[in-house]
Amino acid sequence: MTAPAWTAAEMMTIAASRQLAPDDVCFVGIGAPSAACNLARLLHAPDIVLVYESGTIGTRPDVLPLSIGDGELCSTALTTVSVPEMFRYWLQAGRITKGFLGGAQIDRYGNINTTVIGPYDRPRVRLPGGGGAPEIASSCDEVLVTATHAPRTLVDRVEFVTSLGHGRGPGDRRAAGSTTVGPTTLITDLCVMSVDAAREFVVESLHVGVTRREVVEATGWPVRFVSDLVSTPAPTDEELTTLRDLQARTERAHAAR
Amino acid sequence: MTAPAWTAAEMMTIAASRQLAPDDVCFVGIGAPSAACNLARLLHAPDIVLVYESGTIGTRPDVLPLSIGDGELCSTALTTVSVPEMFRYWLQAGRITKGFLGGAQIDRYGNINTTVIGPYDRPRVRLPGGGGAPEIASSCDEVLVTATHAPRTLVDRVEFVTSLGHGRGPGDRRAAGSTTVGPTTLITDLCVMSVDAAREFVVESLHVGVTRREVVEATGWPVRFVSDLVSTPAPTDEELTTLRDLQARTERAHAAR
Amino acid sequence: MADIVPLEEAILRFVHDGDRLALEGFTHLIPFAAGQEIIRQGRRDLTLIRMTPDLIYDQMIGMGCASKLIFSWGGNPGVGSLHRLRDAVEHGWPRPIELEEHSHAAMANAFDAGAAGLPFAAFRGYVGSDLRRVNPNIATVVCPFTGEALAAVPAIRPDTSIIHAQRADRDGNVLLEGIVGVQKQAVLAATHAIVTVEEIVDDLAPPSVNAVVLPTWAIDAVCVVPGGARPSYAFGYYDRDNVAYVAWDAISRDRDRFLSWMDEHVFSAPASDPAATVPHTRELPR
Amino acid sequence: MADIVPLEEAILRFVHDGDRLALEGFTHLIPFAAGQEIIRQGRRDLTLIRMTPDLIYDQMIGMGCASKLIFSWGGNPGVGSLHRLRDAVEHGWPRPIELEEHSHAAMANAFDAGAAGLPFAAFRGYVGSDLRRVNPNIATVVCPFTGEALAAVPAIRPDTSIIHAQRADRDGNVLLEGIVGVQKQAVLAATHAIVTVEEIVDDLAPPSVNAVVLPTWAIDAVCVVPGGARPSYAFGYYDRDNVAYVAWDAISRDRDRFLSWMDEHVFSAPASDPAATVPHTRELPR
Repeated sequence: MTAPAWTAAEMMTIAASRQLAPDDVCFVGIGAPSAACNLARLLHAPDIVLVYESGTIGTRPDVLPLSIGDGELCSTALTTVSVPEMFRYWLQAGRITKGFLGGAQIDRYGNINTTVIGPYDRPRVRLPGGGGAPEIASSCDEVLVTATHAPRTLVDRVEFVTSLGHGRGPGDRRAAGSTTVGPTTLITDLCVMSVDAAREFVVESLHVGVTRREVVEATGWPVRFVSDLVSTPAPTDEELTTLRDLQARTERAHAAR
Repeated sequence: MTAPAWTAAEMMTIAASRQLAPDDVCFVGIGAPSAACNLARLLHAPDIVLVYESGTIGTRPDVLPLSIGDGELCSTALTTVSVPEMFRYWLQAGRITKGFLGGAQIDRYGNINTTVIGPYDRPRVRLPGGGGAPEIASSCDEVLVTATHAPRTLVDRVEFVTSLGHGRGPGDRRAAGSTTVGPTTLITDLCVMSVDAAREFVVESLHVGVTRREVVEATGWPVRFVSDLVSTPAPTDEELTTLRDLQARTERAHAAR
Repeated sequence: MADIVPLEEAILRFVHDGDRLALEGFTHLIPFAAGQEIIRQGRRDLTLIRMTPDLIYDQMIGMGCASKLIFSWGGNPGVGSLHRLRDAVEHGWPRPIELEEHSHAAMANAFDAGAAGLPFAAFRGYVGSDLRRVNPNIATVVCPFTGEALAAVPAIRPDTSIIHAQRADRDGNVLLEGIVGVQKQAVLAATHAIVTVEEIVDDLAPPSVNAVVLPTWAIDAVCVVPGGARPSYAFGYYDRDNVAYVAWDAISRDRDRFLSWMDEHVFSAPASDPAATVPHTRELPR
Repeated sequence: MADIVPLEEAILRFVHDGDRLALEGFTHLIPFAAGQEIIRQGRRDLTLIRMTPDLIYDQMIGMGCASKLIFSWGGNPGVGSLHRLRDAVEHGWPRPIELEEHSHAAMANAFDAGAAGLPFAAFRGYVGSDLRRVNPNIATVVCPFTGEALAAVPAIRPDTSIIHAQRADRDGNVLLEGIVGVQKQAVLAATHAIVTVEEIVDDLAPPSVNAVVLPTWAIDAVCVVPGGARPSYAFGYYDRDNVAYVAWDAISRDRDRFLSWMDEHVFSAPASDPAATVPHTRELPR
């Protein structure tokens, strides 16, 4: 088939944006989540509340931030609070409906490693660390995960559980002391997966032009597919145009500085 | 002797103001402490930092507040913080050098009752309660106490310890878990008392025109006097004029509302 | 998202007999109009929570709305006693009231813990105080690192909190400034929150990006009640009516005089009449 | 009362070998100039504390100033790794560095506890995280009322905290606004505090009575360092230099290139030369 008129990264961002409802309160990370959240705001969820861990609440950036604490986030926010208040009054208190997480390693149960590859005391790769993730994973009503689909990222078992997903299956999350739902959806550049009864990510829709085999080869565990597997709806013109305009504005703004 | 050219209440306020140093950070209560602190600020301690429990820090009111949270306190403050921040970051953290307390009952050890007269469950008189006092008593470097001198106020033993002074003597305060000095000075309309080695208030100076006998009769415990008892210096013209101007401004301002 | 509704409707929807209720305001921005609407609606068996119960709680207690009070300082600021509170505690009139008594530090920490979704607050307090003896809700926790024993109190989690603020925008976002007490914490600690405001504006125009702003989605109802904090004050809008506070002392000392004052100033004044929300300044004897 | 002094003097007086040091700033208002002065003064064996160690800590670690890092996220925001930090952790160059690793929630609570004078902070966190396994400073406290087990971490109490702010008045009172991170907490948690500011003004003129203001008596030194937060930004003064952050990735990947960059941009630029405080925007390859 001919190449689609969009990139895999665009498809991932658009698929992620569709996961967001107009009344969501989102804890937004940098990168794909930030693009997806702001795309949703510019499309079907104009009143969605975007919260960044730097303390900005109800932010409406015209361009995407490069860092979690860009001035744009603050100047377009309803209000900006201290970081302790953000983590205590807003995240811990259970006011966030959806949190976005990514990571260097993600396993089938949505456990995420952003700490270290190799032994903790003698790491092969020292990653940036947990940041807000451990408590985003446990305090948000629901967690959405995004990742570029590759075997080294979607691994059979994370080497270090920075942020708890579903442990090793049903009951583990509750046993660890969590009362929230945890990861429900994994959005990649190949497909959308959702958590099934075994608390495992299974593929529910393939992006246009992606085959089952490509997904199997790019996944570090023996990935399963739902019986009623569907095709992810292609990006609409409006979705693509809005996303590209946002990214063009962003590039112009950051290059100017 | 002829009546002095000032009232006993004025003498008390002026004597209290003299206890304050230019570099003090004071936790100020309403009434006599507020007058004393602002008098000190207008006289010998222009840079004294006045903190009110309503959250105002570095306040410089032109007129005395009627309540602990008058707008005048806020509009003349360096900054105004929330009440939790006031009690956590400023009082509990040990940033206050001197706290002022008063009470319905005060005993020789500086223990203070502002809770109840009679049994707690069947009170004869229900007093307003502790408010900020229990932690002012334990967290300020030093506590100053003011009271109108009367046997029902300066009692042999408080019926309820709302705020700890020195317990029943040396060592009690430390045993209760306090690391601060506690009450050091009691300023009344008759005299100034200071805490001695037995942790008991003893009279160190009598206000002009006041006799030992008057103090003995107005004190609910067998009051002692230091051997080198002196006379409290009479109010200076500057002290009296400044205090009266402050109070006149205050009366005009409050009557106008 | 907060609904912008009349005060009567907000109270009907979010204040019920038996509720745990916090009307907060530390001298400033006290929600008098909302409290008087609760009195008019005849609510009963309320647990009233507030650091500084003052005249509005004196009125609610005197009218028999409350069966319990959680507080740290119950007086008429700068004046003296709350006589209706004292009558309830000392003589059970019009009904007995249970007290859960704390210090300001404890209440402030407990509201903070409630806002943070924590079950308790630890702080350095109640050192040598008899309040520990009479309040079973004062416990001890030990620091796992230093071994220091600290006081602990349960988080405050009201069913409904009510505050008064300077203004809201048309989406129901609320701004308050000046002496802000524990109002943000009270709102965030509660299951439901009502905010009465002086006015609705097109643009909240916070004076600082870090001003105290409560997002509409953290609030249930916003009610426009100009003067709704009188006789307390609203920084930037009107001053405290100190005369009314002084006058309350005589009004509240006598049961009959209290009742007839309430009849004249609260029951004959519907909340929808804006002037009725400022009875003190209109009618108080001077 | 804070002294208004040159940056060199403030660092000489309040930063010593072996100190526990927090240079805070959450993306915004990062005290770069102060960190570079510490490098120039050759401090060693520092315990560096910060939620988000970024380029300035990468520089300090790469120059061998630190023996320990207490942190929660160590990356180049929006770009990738901190290569000097990684080199120290993975290969012990120029010296090994001990890590005490937390989550943001833990660090934010620990700074808050430090500011409040408490020995520890309790929060709902580290649920199922392996960080508990590798960090002995993560403990458990049990709520005395509900029995819930919560995570606990020790309060952060730096010997000295350093922040950058928009302005100070002539008495040394400091105002910061915008994204304020944990800077207020870092200052109040520390034994000593240094604040570098963009400018000294006659009147602080806070935009709101509740703006973030630090009284002069809670600070030791104020230093005027215009551009002292570059390449991060100062809300209302200058924007973030995103190009410099991107460029740092290549500079910092290679030890020699890093050292020659430091030599040119930090060691040859005394802090008293205002232009020297903004080396990134002058010199970075684009």
